[in-house]
Amino acid sequence: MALELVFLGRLEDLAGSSGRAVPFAPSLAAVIAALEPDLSAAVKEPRIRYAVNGTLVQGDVELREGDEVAFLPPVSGG
Amino acid sequence: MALELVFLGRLEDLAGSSGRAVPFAPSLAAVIAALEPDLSAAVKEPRIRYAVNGTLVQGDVELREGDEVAFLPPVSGG
Amino acid sequence: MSSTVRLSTDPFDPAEALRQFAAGVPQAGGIVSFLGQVREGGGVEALELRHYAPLTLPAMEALAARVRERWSLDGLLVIHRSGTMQPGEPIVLVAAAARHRRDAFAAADFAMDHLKSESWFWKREKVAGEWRWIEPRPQDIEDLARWA
Amino acid sequence: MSSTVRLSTDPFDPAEALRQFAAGVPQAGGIVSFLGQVREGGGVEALELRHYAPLTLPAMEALAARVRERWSLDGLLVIHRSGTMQPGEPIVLVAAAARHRRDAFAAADFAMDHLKSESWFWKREKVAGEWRWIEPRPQDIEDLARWA
Repeated sequence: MALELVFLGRLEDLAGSSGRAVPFAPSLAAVIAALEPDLSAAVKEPRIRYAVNGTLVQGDVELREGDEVAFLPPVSGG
Repeated sequence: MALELVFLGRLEDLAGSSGRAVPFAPSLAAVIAALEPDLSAAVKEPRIRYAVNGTLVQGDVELREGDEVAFLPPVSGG
Repeated sequence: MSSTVRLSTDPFDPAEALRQFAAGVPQAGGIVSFLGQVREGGGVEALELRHYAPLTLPAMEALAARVRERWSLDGLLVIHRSGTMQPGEPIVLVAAAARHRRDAFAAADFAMDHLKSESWFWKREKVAGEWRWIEPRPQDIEDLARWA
Repeated sequence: MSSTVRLSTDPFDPAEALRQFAAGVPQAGGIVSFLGQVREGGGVEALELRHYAPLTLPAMEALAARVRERWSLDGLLVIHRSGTMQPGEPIVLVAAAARHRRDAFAAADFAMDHLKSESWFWKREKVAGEWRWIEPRPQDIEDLARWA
């Protein structure tokens, strides 16, 4: 295992599970590019936010072995 | 007993009790005039309201045998 | 629409009252409550509320009717103590249940402002062993003006 | 100042939580609470809230800190469920205790508006046996704009 991906909300349905391990990729953009096309397109929508190891990030960022990358659609409240 | 008077709030302290029976008087003004001077002055203050048999009244009103007259200072909430 | 208005001369349990109220409005998404209790500290040893039976409960019921008319509610609960209370004891509980959160907040807020300033209660406090009657607070009148 | 923020993956008892909260703020004159529960009716068979552990509780704690800073409170309680809930089950309980009634109302109202629109929860509902994810409501965004 090299990177751990986490899918929240409706992205979970699209990904088929709430999380998966993927081979290492050096950046967030590279991780997204390696996803299946429909999921890749969905996580690139402007309202999707990203977190690396539990911290929100803006734009592309570099990744390290073992990082957890979360894909966060708009929240829908309690 | 001819009339029943009820004193609320600080008027109770001034009257010495929360209620008293008094001889019949034909009007609210006559009842007030028959009270001891300091109590009479206190119930004539503009913020004091009156109720006869549980119904608020404005100004002077005629009374009947057995009526209950309540003297209501401004309320101070819960 | 569940509506309860109670003038209680005995202590009541606000948590239990809220539990029962919530159980009775399963269709409501939100319940806003206000609990007023006798403050500890500040030297107040006891608080007494007097009411005038022919006016107090009927006016509380009239207020509840106004609240139910003004907002779309699934339920309204008003319980007010009369009598002598110790610090920490509940004085008043208002709860409004509604489909929409804003309605529940506004209804409870309005009910409290009007209960505080317009209800037929007279309050006295015992401080250093002496009872003294409390006059109306200007703040209560200001609170009321918000709804005009 | 008593402050509790809890993310609960199990059902909780709001009446008992309020009782404990009230007992811990005897110096407060008033406690405003909001209880959100899963509505009965409307065809929703179950509701699920998912959270993302690294973000959800820290953000709830940050919100509680903002509320405590903005209003003068004696206590603040925030409990939010995560997981699957049945109709009638509590989702969220917010309670604010203050010396002044207005502070308690405003703090609870603000906390709810921000919990609803900004918290890291994703919601889905089960209707006619099918789960569907819920999108953010425009109303929640409007509610938030009141505090700008």
